[in-house]
Amino acid sequence: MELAGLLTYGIFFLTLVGIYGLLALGLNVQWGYAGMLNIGVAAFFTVGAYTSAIITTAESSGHLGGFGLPFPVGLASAMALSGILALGVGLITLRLRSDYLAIASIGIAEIVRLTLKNEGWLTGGVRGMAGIPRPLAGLIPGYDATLYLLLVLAFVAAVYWANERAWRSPWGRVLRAIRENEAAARAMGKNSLLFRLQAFVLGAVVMGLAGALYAHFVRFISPEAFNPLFATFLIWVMLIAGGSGNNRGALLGAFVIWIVWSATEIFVTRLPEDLVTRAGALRVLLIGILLQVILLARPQGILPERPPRPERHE
Amino acid sequence: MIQVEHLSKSFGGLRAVNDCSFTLEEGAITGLIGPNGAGKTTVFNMIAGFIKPSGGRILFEGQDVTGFSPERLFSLGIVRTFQIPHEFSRMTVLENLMLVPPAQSGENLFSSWLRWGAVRREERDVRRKGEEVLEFLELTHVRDELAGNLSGGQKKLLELGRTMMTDAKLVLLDEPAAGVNRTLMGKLARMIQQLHRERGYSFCIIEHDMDLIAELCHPVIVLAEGRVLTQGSMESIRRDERVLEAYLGHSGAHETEGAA
Amino acid sequence: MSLLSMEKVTGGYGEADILHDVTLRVEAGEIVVIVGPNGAGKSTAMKAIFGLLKLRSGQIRFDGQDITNWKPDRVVRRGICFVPQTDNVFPTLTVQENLEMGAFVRNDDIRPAMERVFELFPPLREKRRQAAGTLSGGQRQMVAMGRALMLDPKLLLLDEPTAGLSPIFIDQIFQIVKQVNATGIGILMVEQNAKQALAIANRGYVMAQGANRHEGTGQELLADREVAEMFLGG
Amino acid sequence: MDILQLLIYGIVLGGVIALGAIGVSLTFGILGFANFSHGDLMSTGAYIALIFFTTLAWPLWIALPIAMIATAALALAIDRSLYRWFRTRQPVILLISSFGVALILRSLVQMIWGPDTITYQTGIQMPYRVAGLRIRPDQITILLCTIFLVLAVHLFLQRTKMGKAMRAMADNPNLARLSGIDTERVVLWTWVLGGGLAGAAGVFLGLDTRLHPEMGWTLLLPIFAAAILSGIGKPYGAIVGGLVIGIVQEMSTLVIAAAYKPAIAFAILVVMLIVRPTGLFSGRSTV
Repeated sequence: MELAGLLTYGIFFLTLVGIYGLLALGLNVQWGYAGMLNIGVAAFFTVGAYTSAIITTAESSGHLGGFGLPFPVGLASAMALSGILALGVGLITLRLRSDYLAIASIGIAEIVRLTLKNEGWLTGGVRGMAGIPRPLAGLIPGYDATLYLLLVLAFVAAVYWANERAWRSPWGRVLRAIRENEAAARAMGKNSLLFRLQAFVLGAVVMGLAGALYAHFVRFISPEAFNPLFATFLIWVMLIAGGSGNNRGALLGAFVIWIVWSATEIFVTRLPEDLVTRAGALRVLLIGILLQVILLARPQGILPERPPRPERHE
Repeated sequence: MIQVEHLSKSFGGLRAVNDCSFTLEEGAITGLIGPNGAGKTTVFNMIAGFIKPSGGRILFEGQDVTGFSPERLFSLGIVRTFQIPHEFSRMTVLENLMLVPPAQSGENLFSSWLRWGAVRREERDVRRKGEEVLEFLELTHVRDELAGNLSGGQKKLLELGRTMMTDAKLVLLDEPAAGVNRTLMGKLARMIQQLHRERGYSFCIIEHDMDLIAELCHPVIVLAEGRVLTQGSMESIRRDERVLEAYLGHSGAHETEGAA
Repeated sequence: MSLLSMEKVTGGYGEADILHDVTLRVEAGEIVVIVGPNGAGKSTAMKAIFGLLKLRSGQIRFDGQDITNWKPDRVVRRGICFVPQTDNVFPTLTVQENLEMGAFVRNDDIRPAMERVFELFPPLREKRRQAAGTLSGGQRQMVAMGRALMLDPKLLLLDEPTAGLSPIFIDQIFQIVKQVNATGIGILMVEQNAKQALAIANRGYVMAQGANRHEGTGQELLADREVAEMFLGG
Repeated sequence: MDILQLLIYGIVLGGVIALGAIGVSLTFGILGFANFSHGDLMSTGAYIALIFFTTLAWPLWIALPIAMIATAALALAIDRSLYRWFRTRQPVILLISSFGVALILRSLVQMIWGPDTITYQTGIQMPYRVAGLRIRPDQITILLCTIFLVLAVHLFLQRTKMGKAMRAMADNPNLARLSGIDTERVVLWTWVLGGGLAGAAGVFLGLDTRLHPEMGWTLLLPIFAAAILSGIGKPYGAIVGGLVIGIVQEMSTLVIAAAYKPAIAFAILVVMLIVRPTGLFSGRSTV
């Protein structure tokens, strides 16, 4: 590959890592901070992507739309709608044993997936949605992709900052306390439901943001891209590999696992012709085995959780 | 301070607490004793809001607090400890304490994002308070250790220390001396007395160690079979044949009718 | 040679010892009661026999064999059965099934053993198809003891069998203990109801703060004022 | 379509769901975790039967038991190689691991048999017509086999020593250990039973509709809903739960688009969680 091609690929690669990094950061708030099992990351990712797409695209006969509103409005709506969805799920399940949340989150993801496929008037159905505008396009001719990468990275930085501050704040402390021992946290006067709900919604809002950024990046979205494999499972592997409870771990996990994932793609394309059609499954298999190996060998991840050190006072 | 009126609780047909009434006086260290199965822990859990009574009421400073959640009772000034220490194991010892103060402005997510300066100032104060408590508990050397790694005795101290991080009015101690050696027990007793004297906490203590009860508590309430058998000073309790009877068990069926 | 002997057993769950040089023995066919204030380490002593404790020193012998630190299922097979204080039945299983579970390790005909249990506890025969969870407290204790008897143990360990029961049931339980003992089974029992327990015991031990304090026949201990006062400290 | 016709479809589907829910219920009761790989275990069983049933053209009464045994063996192998190591850790780790196992199984199925829809038999079965109702011979087979299997499970749990030990362990694991019950063997049998039933459920699902790598995953939600509806950890309730979910799902097509059938299970689940939030996992502490 020549240098230009490599550079283009690098930008493409890093943009996706950034988007996946956001998803991992969102999941880190839910699982790493608060111990809440969200097996339906895909739902919030999808809602984010489609919301922003519908809000910002020009009119199309294929689906609801034609609002043509600016990108920031799309982004904000995406985050808001994901958050509202999380609020509903959370209100029903967060009082209960964590398995219920896991099961209910799968349910939400399934319903979102069914809606996606069947409500063509809203989402374009299996044909998907095209012509999603990319912000900052044409600002510096020839540098569209680079600019967008910078935008994504700016969001990653902002979310990382917000996550870290939340982790170090009394808010994060209460959340960890609830995760460790809910009865004791309640005896110390902390309203566990309220805090978990906040964490769940916050995580979902970040996932919604990631969805929107993804939609504006690829500019064409269809149900294919939002299957639970890409949009839920990979993110779990990223977070656990990187180190749940550690924001740097979440980002590192996104980076490393995306490399692994991309590498498996290169690997399977070299397989004999007749096997290539089934190669996608092989990649999933490898990632599935990788998760088990991590769980067995290093469950705390590459960068384990570390409690924040309060600043020294003089 | 606390009035327990006709409190009852059954678990699957078994009457753990049966028409139990007593008062915890303000400024007192009240001992709650009784043989196993007397319903002490159940009464305790009902006062702390962890179990809902099936009958009767609990008044705190005249207010009906029956069935309040633990969070709400905490905000009213009722703080409890656990018999088996409920530490937050993957948090440092200092964090375990810093968690406690109620309504910290940094518990609001937006404040911790947008008003970090103010949150930090407050954190400094909370931290100072936490370090004072650690000093009091003589645990300064394990300040940054994960609480899960502490020894059983240290966890017990931490459990007591958490009650010092808030302006409690009534502290409910669930077997503070259980599984604790004599030296540490002496230390705990000293600390409880000091808190009582200097901070004006009222205490209610469930404890099996009668020496500790004798040293700390006045009055002592004796529960047996889910209700109050008697109360008074430890000396008078020791002389009370009925109490001895309750602890040693009655001698046979023929005597039980008179006793009941 | 004693059926069971604990020699200078010291140990606990974690780094802190709960038992200090505890020594006790049970002769074949005896009822031995351990009494003492709450938190004295009575139940812990029983758990030590079942290998559920970390022992730092001391030896536990049963029927001529060293069983120190054996795993629970091995101790069960060897002939000691344990009845916990709470959660001692399978609530959704019927009475009969509870008894069958007691004999899980046996592969021979368990009907004679079950018949003996029913003879000992006639109410259980009538209720044998009823779920154990629906029984009264006293009947549950019968099921719990019956479950333990299904292996024809030589020694039965009872952890506070009367805790939380009303006086009528308490009397019943002590009657049952005597009956079980009459079939030749040794009994080691931790009890809160010291008077009644000592009244039926051959011998008793008083424990306090994880160590032996007094030892004697049931009658001796009952007459000892010092023993009585130990419960209330001072 | 006729309500009675839908009822028949609902009962057939309900039987399949019930077989799956019994397995989920058992693993929850005895091992204490929600097994997210159960649906894909079903798919795997269905595809294994494909070898014997379609490729080798053996009759169902041979192919079905072989598929069940193979699926049980697979479930056992997964337990030995993975779940066993997580058992001493938090149950949530088991759940996450099982989620991964689900994907491993699904991708294996895809790699071996391809991503497309397959049927056991080519050609169209002529449905019987009774009083205006249509019922296919396959559906009758499914119903009879399901009834047979449920009865067999019932007898196993009620009459055999191991079945009783399984119920005992779900009731009170500590007492089971104190009674000398070999808990590892109980776990083994739990997988054998749960896996075998999953295999059968998969085959029946394949007979009723078609085979697809995602067939089991799609049914996971209804299965969980059925298990929760009846009180998870209670294998008998799972049968009732399965029938209710199956029938309501089929009946729902009268009101809403058929594509949303799986969402019905979720709706029932949500209603359950709101109406009876506690006591479902009765006796078990919250994580």
